[in-house]
Amino acid sequence: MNEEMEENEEVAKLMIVFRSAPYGSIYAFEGLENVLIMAAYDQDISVLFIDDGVYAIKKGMDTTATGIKNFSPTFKAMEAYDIEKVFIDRTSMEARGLKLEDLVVEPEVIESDAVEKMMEEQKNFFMF
Amino acid sequence: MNEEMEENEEVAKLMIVFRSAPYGSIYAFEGLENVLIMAAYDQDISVLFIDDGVYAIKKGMDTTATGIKNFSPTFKAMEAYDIEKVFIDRTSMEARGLKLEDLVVEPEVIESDAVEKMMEEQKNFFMF
Amino acid sequence: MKFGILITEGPYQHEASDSAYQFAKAALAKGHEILRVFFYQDGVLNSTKLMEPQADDRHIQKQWSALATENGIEFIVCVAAAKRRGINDTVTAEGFKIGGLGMLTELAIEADRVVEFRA
Amino acid sequence: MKFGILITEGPYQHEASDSAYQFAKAALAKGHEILRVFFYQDGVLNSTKLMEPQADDRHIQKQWSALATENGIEFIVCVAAAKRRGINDTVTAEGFKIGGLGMLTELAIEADRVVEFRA
Amino acid sequence: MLHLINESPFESNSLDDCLKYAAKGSPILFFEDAIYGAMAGTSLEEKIKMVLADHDVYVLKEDLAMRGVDQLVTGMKEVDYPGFVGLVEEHKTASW
Amino acid sequence: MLHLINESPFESNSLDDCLKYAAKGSPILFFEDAIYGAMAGTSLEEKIKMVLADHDVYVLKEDLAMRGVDQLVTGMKEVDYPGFVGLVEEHKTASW
Repeated sequence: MNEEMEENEEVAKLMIVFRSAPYGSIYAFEGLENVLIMAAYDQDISVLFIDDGVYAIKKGMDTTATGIKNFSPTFKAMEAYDIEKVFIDRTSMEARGLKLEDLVVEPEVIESDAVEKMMEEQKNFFMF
Repeated sequence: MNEEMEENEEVAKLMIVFRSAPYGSIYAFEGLENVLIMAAYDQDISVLFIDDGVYAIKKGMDTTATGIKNFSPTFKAMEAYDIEKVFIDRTSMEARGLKLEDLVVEPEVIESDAVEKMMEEQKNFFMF
Repeated sequence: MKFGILITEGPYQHEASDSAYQFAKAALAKGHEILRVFFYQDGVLNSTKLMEPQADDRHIQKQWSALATENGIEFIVCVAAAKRRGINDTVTAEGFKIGGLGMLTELAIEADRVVEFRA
Repeated sequence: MKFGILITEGPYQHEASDSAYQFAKAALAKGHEILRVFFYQDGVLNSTKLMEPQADDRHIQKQWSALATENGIEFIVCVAAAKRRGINDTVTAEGFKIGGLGMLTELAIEADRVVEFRA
Repeated sequence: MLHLINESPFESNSLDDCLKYAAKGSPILFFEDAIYGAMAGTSLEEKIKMVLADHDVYVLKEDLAMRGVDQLVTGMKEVDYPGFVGLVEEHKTASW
Repeated sequence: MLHLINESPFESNSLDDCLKYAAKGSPILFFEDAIYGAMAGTSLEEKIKMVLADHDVYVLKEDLAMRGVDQLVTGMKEVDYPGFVGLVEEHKTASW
């Protein structure tokens, strides 16, 4: 399917939406794995944090007491993978007591009424 | 452990609390399996429906279109298994638009402030 | 249209897999093409041939396997998610192939719609 | 005190199994007895020896197996829940035994406290 | 955009989350445990009527039948799985 | 009775459900994703303060550290896993 893709398609707009808190469920972690894989395909990738997904990029996580893998540093790798379109929903962030300086990455803040529009612009997107 | 039990223990008060809607997750179904197994142990069993668990005993379920097993008739077997202490939380039932005649069994209606007391009286209880 | 399906929950515990199966059947019946069903996170657990549900219940793995083989649909089980959960090619049933997560990206590039079934 | 533990969710997908493990270790360290850990619903998936997580992550099955064997704790995997999910004695790891759901009732009768870890 | 809601609105906030972002006129489909939100006579009925003022709200017949729900909030539209597929043909889809 | 809450109060109603039944004075433990309910400066802070007026509310240290949450609503009590075990020694336990 990969070869067919290269012949037939323009660069596709794809997005991963994080909406789950980390650790309580695996959605945020496997969403991040998905982002990093997607980055290898030279498409137009966006990443968006909404609802409890904003907690996935909070600074200061320390998982040593439980042995669970701390994946928050991996979000910083997005830049090295040339993923530059990183957004956060303002109302989700503010309701959850977070400011931009609390985050391990520097997303662009968007308003909630821009979220659906951003989803509509994609060829496809996934919510984790 | 069974033999030890018979020597050392009085009849134990045990309870299953249903608090999940049926089908969306398996909690209600596996809770019911647990009730029927418990009934074989000649203990003092109670069953309580609260929150979305009240939907587990709604009449009129028809699962033929999906092939998922319809387990609501099995609740009626509780009587045959001599499980007579069956309760439902009034506020949960009313908020969810149900009346006693909508249910496949005939639970006794209790008030919400009796729920914790009923839990405290048990040797152990499980929430499904 | 070209459809893709993503499933992130396992069989029986949640309705996600049942809903995805019914959706897939209805899409095929309407003449759509399903490019790929991608099993991710606990979704990988749908693929095990060791599954033995009660006789009066649906057999989720067999339903899926029949759908794949009768319609020639590609079912991909994410390798990393699978390994973490004890799924490998000694237990995957007919119609399921273990593959990389990149195949989900490829699906998102190729399909007109990818519908996600989750908890 | 005599403790029992009930786990109704699988490894990795939810934190329930991790929390139960940490709780069990702390209870043992305080001198409590754990009569039995009962794996029900998706909890049965904790028992598979086919589990191969990434090298830098915890290995949930091995953590549990070590806890069982080092402390002589009985781990019961519910047979009906297991069969439905593709778990049988060809895949269960050291320390896990497949058993009937009645063993959960027996645990509720015997234990001073049964703590449930769920989604 | 079609918004898919599959959790009970009595226990989960995913409908509220979705409504924060959904544009007026965007359709919403209730299926799985979300169909309890479509039921008439519950404490959520007034809230669902407000949702119906801004959105077409569909409910999946097969999941209604499975749960024995037959009385719906006025204005809810029933669809079966082929209808669900039809909605996805028309709209990109967000799974909350 | 000790009430265990493990879901985020932003996404789940399990805390509200529990509060309908919990007697005044019954302790509540927030762990796993519920620890976000213990965080200072969120939109839920006033609600949590009302809960604290009627209940001792504990929050699990290991889950706080894992999530990088350090500023807590005033009045929350931190416990580690041995403290969690201690609470279970004292109380029967309900897992919401």
